[in-house]
Order: sequence, then structure tokens, then C-alpha cells
Amino acid sequence: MDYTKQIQEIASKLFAEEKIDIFIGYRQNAFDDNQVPILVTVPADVPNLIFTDKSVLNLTNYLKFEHTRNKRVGIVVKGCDSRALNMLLTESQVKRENLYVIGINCTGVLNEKGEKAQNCLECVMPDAVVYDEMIGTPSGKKEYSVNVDVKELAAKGLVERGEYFQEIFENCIRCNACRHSCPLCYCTKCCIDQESAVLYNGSNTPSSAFHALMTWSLHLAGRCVDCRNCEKACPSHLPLHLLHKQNEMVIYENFQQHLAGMEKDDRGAFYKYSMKDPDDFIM
Amino acid sequence: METEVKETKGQVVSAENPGIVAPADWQPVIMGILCNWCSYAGSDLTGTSRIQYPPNIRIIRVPCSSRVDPWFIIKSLQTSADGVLISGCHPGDCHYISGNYYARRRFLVTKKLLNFVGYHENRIQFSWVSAAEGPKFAKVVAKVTEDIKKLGPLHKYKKENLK
Amino acid sequence: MLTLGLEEKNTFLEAINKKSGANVLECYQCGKCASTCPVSDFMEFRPRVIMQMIKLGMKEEVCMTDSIWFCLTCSACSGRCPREIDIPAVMEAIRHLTIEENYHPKSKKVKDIRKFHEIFLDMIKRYGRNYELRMMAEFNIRTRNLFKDMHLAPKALLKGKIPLGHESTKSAKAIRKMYEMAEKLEKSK
Amino acid sequence: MARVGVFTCFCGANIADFVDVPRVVEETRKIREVRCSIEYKYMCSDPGQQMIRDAIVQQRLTSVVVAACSPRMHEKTFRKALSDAGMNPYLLEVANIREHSSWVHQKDKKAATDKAIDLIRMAVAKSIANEQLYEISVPVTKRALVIGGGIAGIQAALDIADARIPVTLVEKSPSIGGRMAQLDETFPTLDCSQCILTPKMVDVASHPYIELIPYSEVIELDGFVGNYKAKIRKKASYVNFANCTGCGACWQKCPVKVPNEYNMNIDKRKAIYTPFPQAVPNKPVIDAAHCTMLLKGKCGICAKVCEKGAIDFKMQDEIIEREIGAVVVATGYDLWDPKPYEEYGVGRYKDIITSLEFERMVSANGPTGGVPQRPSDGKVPKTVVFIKCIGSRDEAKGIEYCSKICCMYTAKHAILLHHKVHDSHAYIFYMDIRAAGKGYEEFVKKAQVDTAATYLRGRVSKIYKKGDKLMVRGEDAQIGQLVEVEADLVVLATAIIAPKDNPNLARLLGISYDKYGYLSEAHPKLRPVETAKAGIFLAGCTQAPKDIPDTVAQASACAAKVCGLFSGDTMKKDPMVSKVNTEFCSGCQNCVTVCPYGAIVTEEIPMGHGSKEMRVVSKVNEGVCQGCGSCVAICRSMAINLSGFTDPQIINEIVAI
Amino acid sequence: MKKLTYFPGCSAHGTSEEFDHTLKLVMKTLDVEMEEIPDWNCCGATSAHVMTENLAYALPLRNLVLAEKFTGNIMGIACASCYSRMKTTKVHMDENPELAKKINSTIIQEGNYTGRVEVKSMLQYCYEDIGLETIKSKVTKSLAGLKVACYYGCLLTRPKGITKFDSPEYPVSMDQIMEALGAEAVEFDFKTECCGASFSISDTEIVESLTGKILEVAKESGAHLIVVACPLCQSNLDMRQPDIEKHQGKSFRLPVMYLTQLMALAFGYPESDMRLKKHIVPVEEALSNIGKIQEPPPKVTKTKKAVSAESEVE
Repeated sequence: MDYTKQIQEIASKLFAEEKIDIFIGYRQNAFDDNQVPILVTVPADVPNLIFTDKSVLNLTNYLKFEHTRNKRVGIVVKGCDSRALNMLLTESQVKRENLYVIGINCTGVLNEKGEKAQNCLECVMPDAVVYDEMIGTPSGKKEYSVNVDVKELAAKGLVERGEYFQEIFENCIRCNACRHSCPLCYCTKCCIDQESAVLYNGSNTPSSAFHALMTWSLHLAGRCVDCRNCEKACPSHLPLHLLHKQNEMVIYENFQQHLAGMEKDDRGAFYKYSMKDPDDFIM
Repeated sequence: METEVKETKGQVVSAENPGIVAPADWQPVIMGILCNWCSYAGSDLTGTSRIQYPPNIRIIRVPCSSRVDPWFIIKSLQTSADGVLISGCHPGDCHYISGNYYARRRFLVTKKLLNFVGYHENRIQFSWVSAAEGPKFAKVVAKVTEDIKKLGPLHKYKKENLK
Repeated sequence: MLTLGLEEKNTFLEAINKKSGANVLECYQCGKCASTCPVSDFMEFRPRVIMQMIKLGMKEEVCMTDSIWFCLTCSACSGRCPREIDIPAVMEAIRHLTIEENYHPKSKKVKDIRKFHEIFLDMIKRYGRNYELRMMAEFNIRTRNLFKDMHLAPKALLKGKIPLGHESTKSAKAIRKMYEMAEKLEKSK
Repeated sequence: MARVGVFTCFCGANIADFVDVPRVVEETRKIREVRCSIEYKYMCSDPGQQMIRDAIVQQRLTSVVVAACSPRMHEKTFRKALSDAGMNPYLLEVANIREHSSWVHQKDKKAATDKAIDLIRMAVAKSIANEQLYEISVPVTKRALVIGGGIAGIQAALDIADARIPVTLVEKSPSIGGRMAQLDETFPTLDCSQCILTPKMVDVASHPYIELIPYSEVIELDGFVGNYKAKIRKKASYVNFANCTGCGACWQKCPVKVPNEYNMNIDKRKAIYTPFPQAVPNKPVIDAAHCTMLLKGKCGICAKVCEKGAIDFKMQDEIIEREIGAVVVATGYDLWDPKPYEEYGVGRYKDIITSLEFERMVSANGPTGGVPQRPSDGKVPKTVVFIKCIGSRDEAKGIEYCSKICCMYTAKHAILLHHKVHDSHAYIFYMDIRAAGKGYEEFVKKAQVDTAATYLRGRVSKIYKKGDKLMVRGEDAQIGQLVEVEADLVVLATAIIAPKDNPNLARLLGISYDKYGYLSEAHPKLRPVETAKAGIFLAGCTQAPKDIPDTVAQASACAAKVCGLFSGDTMKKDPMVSKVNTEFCSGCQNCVTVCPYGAIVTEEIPMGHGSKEMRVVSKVNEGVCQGCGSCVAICRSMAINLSGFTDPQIINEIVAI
Repeated sequence: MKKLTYFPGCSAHGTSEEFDHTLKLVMKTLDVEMEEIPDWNCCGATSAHVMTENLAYALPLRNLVLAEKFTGNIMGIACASCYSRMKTTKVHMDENPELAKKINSTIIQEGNYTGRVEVKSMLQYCYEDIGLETIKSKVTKSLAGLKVACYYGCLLTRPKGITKFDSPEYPVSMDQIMEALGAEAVEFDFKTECCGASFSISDTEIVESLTGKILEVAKESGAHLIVVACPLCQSNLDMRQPDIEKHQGKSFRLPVMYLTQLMALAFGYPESDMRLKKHIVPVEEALSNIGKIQEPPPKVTKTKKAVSAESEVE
């Protein structure tokens, strides 16, 4: 998967036609093999743009910052990114008319070890669902499968599972990098920073990490698109996807196979209901 | 998969932390969050009918089960509660038309998530109790209390630095 | 007099519902099935009555009545049922139950009908196909009613309506195997 | 620093016998914020309340906790005590130590006492976060809009107008009167429908407080309770009502014949017509779909014969706007089309008619002059079969519910048939006779005994033709035999269904409707007249099938509700409503989605102080909000909060023990 | 040239040989190549499902599996009873793959069931896949003058959930085909009343009563003959007619012909191809009405509202 050339062409054309002010894409990192985001504002920077199977990050995250607000933006989105973009559009965080979306029909990106990333192996929608222009051939919706880690962990005993997570919450340093890297965490002021939450929460303790991560994952339940920006940003390398994938599984299995961001105007599983929702867990 | 609740003589072992034991007469604290129009009214009826139930529950009144933020559940478990009971109107009977339908979805996901990270399922329980179901409310409280007594004290992620 | 309230659970109703996939409890006794059924006039208990009897748990009476054997499975009743109950499936479920639990209605008519079905199935087992003349003859012999329809036979034969010869599938063996397997499945339930 | 007063009630022996009140007082006094802890035998009594009032003043309390019975019992009483002492009443919290402790833990005094102490602790903690709240007052436009001019709309309009509140009555067809105007006589008294209805219709037309807008439809409704703005489209009638005298020359001369809806299409009317002679207003309209002048530009006879020159072929639809405070919806019902009953040969046999067609036939002003006739050959039928539950109680072909009135009107039809054709005989196929109502069972008895109608219990399975007769086959379950009736005429008691337009109207008004299309009431038992949207009320069959007495009762109930709403210049409302903190609102509009009342709207505010850039945030309409808190729980940035049940209040409660 | 996988059923090779024969003629004219499943077996008809469950599925399933070996996507079935069994089995198997697997295991040597082949009765095939226009275009000898009562029986359109074809109460497909051939289809109320087929041998009393009623109403409707598309209906109505007349003391003399016989006739095949001699009730008299156009009776309007909905100008 190497669409560098196409993307550079499209970006130059967009700048030439004055359709955009900013182009958000990837560029090669000077220090290592990884790619980092680049906000191209002048046509001269277009040759820096690159797109390969190392273009891992979800760029829609950059739509929530001031740089791009009320500007005309060109952006590259893979399947999962486009679902996040769908969520942002639905939740009125970006205006569709301000965007020029280049949808990638993704074949999966690589992890640090150079293997296909886990979320790509389990990806349900590799094709971009929102786009103005499409690159690559669509491969269609895939079968949903429960995350292997979630499955493995769920098979363990309660105590063992508890100990596993205890370690996670102990290792969390409450740096909030996960929140900052998440495209869907755009709140003006996060709830865990609010007065009433801070008051009873303390700072860098397992219990505050527990509270923060639980609340965060529940706020993303039914909205998370499994792009794993959070996990890549986490300095403690915590397996944050476990929480999201667990919620996704529960929602998929119980609420009409709901998956986040697949359709426009779908606000997520918590913002609608069905008479047929499971009721047997309630006395 | 749930671990078996251990039967021990004279002591209660915490289901989540087998190292922690409590004396046999240990009494759990249960946080009850009830909707104003059905379950709170139902619990009042339990009172007026003088139906007895275990005294472990502490009741908070909210207008509707849809007012219950999962945060309340997490917070309750992080402070003094050993278990949570949330109760609302039966599906279709919501005073606010559809509140309990939204709530039901959140409850299921919250319950499963907490179970996933190491809480026993029975610590977080839900019920639909109508304003006429005084006896049912007593039964529900009795069952939840009994369930949680078996699970022993909860020590996970309790506030280290407050109270 | 029918005394009710003795049994705690209506196991008959449950069995019929499970077997048929219908829910007999949905019946509200409008009687449309009863007047729809083409063989209503020949029945001791019409479909409507059978439904009520199931609800009351009258297993013996239902399993021993001729009526369930008169059902032609023409589906007219279910097509008109306001609550869309699959009445033919219920009838079928009762019949299968009577066979499984060895109920034998005493009337000659039912015996004839059951004999007919047995001969028919036997015929397929042997030849893979149905051979009508033989079928009729065998039926008349086995029900000891030698001269029934005999006046029709010469006319039919003469007109070439019923051919004398018969054919069978080449793989009668496969059919016999199917019978054995199906029987096994039936028992394994 | 908060200063809380705790007042513990003995409730006679109700609390004191099972809770150690002195210990409660002692323990609660130790709570940091508690300034005083007082016990009394009956806190709700006047001396009890006086103790609270005194303490508020003397101790300069910032909030009050009363530990007594359920807040559902005496919250209002104690709130009043607070405001009498000059304190904001919403600074009160009630700890329910009777229903939740003393009455339910009577065997364990220690545990009950401990629990009572905890409950008070929680209430104290909550009260610290309580805010001063003020009753919301919403201004009211004192004009009601009634949609639908059937008996429900007429009754509601008259009752409201009699209270000197202006009413705008909007009717879709050229005349008010609705379904009731089509009826001959009404059960169970057999008084003539026209005789009791037409005076009311005339009253509507002449009432100084009623503005009647016929031949028009509501197309838009904006705003909220007390402050709605309605747009009404007045369809072009092509007749200038101001000039028209209603002489009738136009329709007498009109050459175009059109099926007559009023007579269930049994006969014909003209293309310019008044629906029926007693119509109100009694002015003709031109049916644009059939008028040859409007379609092809030829004819114009009506204009030629009109001496007043009232005909105006160039007339256009007109949009009327009205500011109103409340809406009564009374759009009535439709009849179910029995086509799916193929086994009866509906549509193939002319002599199978619906009950309303029969009603028109036996009507004195009907197309057959009050004597039923077979549509096939015009003969007077002698044997008439009535079949009930056509479409009703039939999930397969029609709808699940019971239409409620068919049992009664079929009995009426049997009686009317006997009155009109003395040597006739009525056979009625029924499943159940539902005659719950004043004088109803007696009425059915009249049909069974006086007119000797034969009731057969069973659904008809088939109708087929034999000569010029219809053979009706069914089972009479009572004798357990199949029966066949040789009928001259078959009358189908077709089901009542919701008007086809109801879902559209509901969307337009912002109210909900059920799976059948009936508009939904706010509560099936306790609020059967209100909708979930404040200020919109339901009357008659638009909510569910009903008979005339029930419809009229509901219409009058609507009027009472409207009058109650308009009783002051402003409406008072509980302040327990949601509030948006625009600083934190990120404008995701999820709250707009989950609000069951449509109380949340969006507004644009500057990005920052003095900024020209705008951002979208949510805004709660306090007049509409009912205070459920759905929006609060889903707001991720905690930008919306429910007064009285804010996050800090509830979290305080949780962490208090 | 369309391809059709053909399942004749036991009767087509027995009592209703004329149906089979004329069907083949008609399909030839209509440009349809019929491929008969060579090794088909009996569908078990009513007996199998009356008595047992698994066999009732296994017998038809074998035929369905065999049909999948042909290129045609449609399996045309002559006999209504076979059609009903085959279609029911197909619908149930498609709805419940687990059951399909279980039943398939009894005939596994024949192959795996995939559900590729559609099951249709010959009436449905003519109506849906060939179409009235094509049929009309092939008519060389109009049947004008002939009044027919179309009798569908219970199984061609019922149960609605299984057949998904035409109306279960008042079907019109055969009537329309008849009208395409030039004949007049009379209004007939007993189109789908049961003739008692499966009791035709075991309980003749019931059959005679049911069939008698059908014949009576058909006679009343003014038809010259009854048209059927099911061998069991044909043999019940035709073969038992003299007995019924004798026992009920009535005279019907209503010939019962197959749909395909009349189609073949209209397509220009000689009467000798119709195998008319096989009929117990002679058909010649009824067929002599062809061409005798009577004074058309005042047109009966189908629905009352259809007329009045139109406005008229004086």
C-alpha cells in the first residue's frame, strides 16, 4: 500500500485550485522509521507528504484543534479514521463543507514489529465510509470478530482478571495522553477535570486511574472506532484497547450489531434504544 | 467466567481479593439509586406496608433511571459501598416516556465492563420496580443483600486519600 | 364433568407448542377455523374445540379423537386465522404425539386412514415411487374392504387412467437407507 | 462554611419506636457542617414547623434537613416552612427515615438507627450542594387552537370559548360536523344525531370567541407551551364566502357529478357543493380536482348563475398565522378498508357493504331516503347479516385492538333495520359482546329481545353467492354447529383506524404516536388528555377508539386543561429543570437527541468574550423541560445539569457514608 | 430457450399422464426445454408428514438435491401436492440451516443441499416466468365462447407464507391465463376449497361431500368445464363425479380439464393430443362451445367503487 504519489497529486491540485487552506497528511519522521502527521499550509510542502502502510495515526484527531477550525481542510482517512470522521460530523464538531476528504481503501497498517496491526486484522470496515475522492479498491465490510485479547482475558478467572487490571491502573500515570490523542475526545473541559470529579479523585493513584479510565471508556462506548491512537500515545504502553473492545463487543452482541461511525447520523449505541434490548440482567 | 464464591466457616472472603477476609457478622453497605416515580414510590409502599427487609441499603432519589450516570456506580463502589442497586420503572412505564430504555443500555455495558476489570457481576444489580410493587422491592433488596454478603467486602480501587 | 386445577403444569400444551412451533394460547375461540375447515362436518371436535381442549390439558380426549386424523392439511384455517396460528402444524404435532406415545383411536375410519398412510410410505420405501393401482388394491386388502371402489376400477383401467405397469427409482437402495436414517433421527430426539 | 440544621421527627411512635432518635440527634450533631440538631414529636405540625422557622433565623442556617417521612409525603409542607422563614424553599432536603428505616427494619433497632443516621448524613451532604432555585414563570398567549371540527373539536372549542378564551377552530373539510354528522341515530338512546349535533355546530359559527377556519389545515407549529405559533393553510374554495348567500343556485346548475363522500359514495354530488344541507358554514366550495372550469378552462356555469358574483376561479391558497398558547388535537378516525377479506368476496359482491354505508342508507337524509337497499338491484333486504370485528381484533388482516364501538352500533343497526323494514331479520355474527357503558347492556338486550336479532357466536369464514343471495358461513360456537345464512345484504362492522395523516400531524406538532398511528397520551392512566409535549392535548378518537360520550368527556377535559393553563398571565413551573453551562458545552447535540420532550434547542454564542467567531451550544427551554435528567447523564463534558439533582449533589450523597 | 428442471411426480406417470403429455407439448411451443430429473422419488405427499417429521423432509430434500445437479435454476413441478411438499421443505430448510444439515445427513450420498434451485408449480412458472403476453402470442385457436371455472385447490396458493404466490383466497393467475387463451373465466367462489385429495382412497365419503359442493358451486357459476392444475383435484372431481351424482341425486356433467390441455388446444394441437378419452366425464360437449360467441351478458363490474370513483359530466 503506497499512495504517496496520488496523495501528493491531489494535494497539489487542491492547493492550485484554492480549494483548501490546510492539508493534513503524513510525513516521514527524521529520527526513526515512523511517520508523523504534517499540516501542509503551503504548496511547497506538498512533496513531504507520504502514505504507506506505516501511516498509522488517525489524522481526524487534528480536526479538533484550533489550527483547523473554520479552515478548509484536506485530509487523508483510512477506514477506521473515516468512521471517526463520521462521528465528528454527526456530533457537529466539523463541517462537511469545510472538508475535502481523501478516502483510502486500506489494506491494513503495520505495527512496531512490522507485522499487520491487530486492529487491522480485526477491522470490520477497511474502506473509507466518507470521502470526496477514493484511492484503492474497496474490499467491502468484513465479518465482526471479538478481539482476541478480550476473549483470552474473559476466559480467565475473576481474580486473575482483577489482578491484571490492577497492574494496568497502577501503571497509569494520569498523563491524559490517551485523551488528547483520541479524535472523539474534544470536550471543552473533560469531565474528569471538573471540580466535583477532581475533588473526590486525587491525582496519580490507581483509584484515580480507575475512575478516569472507566469513565473515559464508557464515554467512548459505542463511539470508539478502534483506531488505537490512544494506545500509541500511551507512555506506559497500557493495552487500552481492551476496555474499548470489551464495550464494543457487548454493544455489538446486544444492540443490533451496532458499530460506531458506520453511518452518518448514527450517534452511537447510547443515544438510541430498542424495545428488544436485553432485559434479562434486570430483576 | 466467574470464580466460585468460597464457602468458609466463620469468615467471609472477598470474591475479588481472596486475601481479604471479614468476620462472619460483617454487614455490607449497598447503595440504592431509585427513580422517583416508580421505584422510590415502590420503596415507600414497602414501608407503608411494613414489609421488612435487610437494613444494608442506603437510598438515593433521582428523577429517572436515565439520570443515573455510570459515574455514580463507579463512585459508589470506590467509596463505602460493597454493591450497587439501581432501580427504575418497568420498560414502557417510564414517567419520562423513554428514559429507562436509554438507561438500560448504559447499565448493561457498565455492568459488563466492571465485571471485565475484576468486579463480581452481583456487585452491580438492576431492577424494575413499579410504584405498586412494594413486596417486590423488599425481595429485590433481600436478594441483593444476600448476594453481596456472599461476595464479602470490596476493597478494589477504594479512595486512598479521602475519608 | 371436567375437573380443572389438579395439574400444576399443562405439559400437554407445552409439548404441542414445542412440537408445532405455534402458540395455542393465542387462540381466542373465534371459530373461524371451525367453519373454514372443509371436514368440520365429519369431526367430533372441530379445530376450535381442539385448541380449547389443549388449553385445558385434555390430552387423552384429544389424542383419542378421530378428528385430528381428518385434517387434510389444506391450510385454509391458518390462512384465515385472525391470530395466524398454524393450526395444521398443531394438528400434525398431535398426530405425531399419538404415534410416538401409542394412542390408537378405535374408529374404523381412523384405522383406515392410518393404514393408508402406512401403506403409502411402505410403497415408497419399496419402489421409491407410488404405484396407484397396487396402492388401491393393497389398501382394500389390508382394510378388508375388497369391493370398495371396485366399480371405478374397470372404467379407470379402460380409459387408461390407471396404468397397469409400474416403475420405480433406480436407487431404491438410497431410499431405504433414508428411511433407516430418518427413523434413527426420530428416535434420537 | 455551610450551616445545616437537622430536624428529626418522632412521627409519634412511628419512628421513635424503632429508631433511637436521641442517638440520631447526638450522632448527627457531630457532623462538621451541622449547626443544630433538633427532635420533635411531630415535625410536620405547626409547633414543629415553628421550631424549623426559629432555628433558621437564630442559627442563620444555609440549608435544612428534615429527617421524617418520605419526601413524597411532606416535602411541600417543609418547603413552605422554609420560605415562611425567608429562606429559599429549595434549600430543603428530606431524609426518609420512616418508610426507608423505621417501618422496614422493625426487628433491629440498632441497624435501623445506624441506617437513619447514614440517611441523614447523605441528606446533609446533599443539602450543602443545594442551590437557591426559583419557580419558573412562562408567559402565556391566551388563545387555543383546535384541530378538527368533529364532535370532539366542537365540544372542546365551545367549552374553551365559553370561558372567554379565544379559540381558532381549524377543519379540513368544507363543513364542521365530522363523522357524527354522518350518523343517523346514536346509541344507546337512539336520539337523532343531527338533532343533537347541529345546534352545537351553529353555536360554533355564532360564538364571539370562536374563529372558525374551514377547508384548511395546520402546516406548521413552532414554539412551546403558552407560546406557540401556528401556520394554517386555507385551501382555495373558489367561492368568496363574504359575498355568498348560500342560495344554492350554483350547485343546482353544476353539470359535473362526483361521488358523494358524505354519503359514502353511494350517490353523487356536484363539483361545486356543500357537503350536506345542514353544513356549517353553509357555503359551497369548488372541488378543484373535478371542476371542468379549473381543469380545462371550460364551463363556468356556476359563475354565470351566481347573482352575487361570489365565484372566483383565480382564488389561491392562503396562509394564516396565529399566536396561540395551547392546542387541542381532535382529528377523529378513519374506517378500515375491508378489501383483505377476500374470503368474503369483498369488492366482488355489491351486496356486502360497510357499517357506515348502512348508516347512510338508514339515515333520513341519506341517499336512499332512510330505507336500506341492496346496491345490486335496489331491492329492500329482508335478511341482513351483520358481521362484527372486521379488521378489529384481527392481527392477520387488520389490527390487533378492539374498535370499542362496533358492538354497540351493530346492535343499533339491528334495531334501525327493524324500524325501517318491519319484516326483516338481522343475524349478527360476533365474538364477544362488549357493552360496557351506561345503558349499553340494556341497549343490546333491546336488540336481542325487542327486535329479535339473532346473535351467532363465531367469526364468519366464507361468503359465496347463490342465485341473488349471499351465503354466509360460520360456526355458532354456542350450539357447536356450522351455520349458513342466506342473506340479502351483508354489513361489515369495519374497524376504526387512526387518520392516515396522524403521523404527519404528529411530526409537525412534535408529539408521538403509537404503532397504529394514534396520537400518544402522556400517561395511559393518569394523563390521558395531555400529550408528552406541554400545552398539546388530545380529544376523541385521534387518541384511541371511543364512543360519543367518551369523546365529549375527553373534549371537555381538554377544555378544562386549557383553561387551567390560561388561568394566569404566566404559568408557574417547578424549577427542577436542566441548565446548560455554555462554557463547557461542546455542541455535540447528543442531549437534543435523547430529550423526550424536544426541550433542548441549539443557539450560537461567540467563541470567546468579544470574539466574532461563533460556536453552537445547547439551550434548555425551561418551559418545556420536565426534569428527567436524561440529558445530564449522557453529557460527557458535564455541561448540562439538572437543578435539584446536580452531579455535585448526588456525588455528595454517595461519598457521605 | 429457457431451461426448466422438471419433476413430474407419481401421478404424472400414472393417473394424470395426459397432464404430463400436454405439459410437454405446451412447453415445447413456449420454447422451454424440460429436463426431467431421471431418478426422482415420491415426495411422500401427505402420508409422510402426517405420520413422521424427518421422513417428510427427507423425501422431498432428495429431489431438491438431485435438481441442483441440473443447470436450470427453477424446478417445475406438475403435481400440486408434490409442489407443496417440495416448497415447504425448501422454505423450512432455507430458514433453518441446522435442520437442513440434519435432514441432509440421511441422503448424504446424493450430495449437499445448497438451496440454489427455486421451486415453482407449473401454474406459477407459466404465470411468472413465461408471462401472459407470451402465452397470448402463441395462441392460434382462440377458446372464445368457452366458459371455464378455474379451480386451484388448496395447495397451489396456500399457505401464503410458504407459496408466496397469488392470493390464498381468491387467486386469479389461472383465470388470467384462461382469458389470455380467449376463454371466459367465470366468477367462482370455491376456487381454493379443499377437494379432500389425500382421503381419496381412504375415506370416500368425505371426498364425495367436499367435491360435491365444489361441483355444485361451479355448475351454479355457469361454467362449461372446470380447469385444474393438479392431478389429485382432477381425479377427485372427474372420476368421482358419477358417484356423487348418484349419491346426491344431482346432475353436474362438468368435465374437468387440465390447464395444459386447454393451453395445448389453444396453441393449435389437435384434439387427439389432448387424450380426451381418459376423461370419465366426457368433454366433447363442453368443448363444442368454442367459437360459439353468445350475446355477451351485461358486463358485471368488478367493484362498486370502481365505477363511482369516476366523475361524469351530464
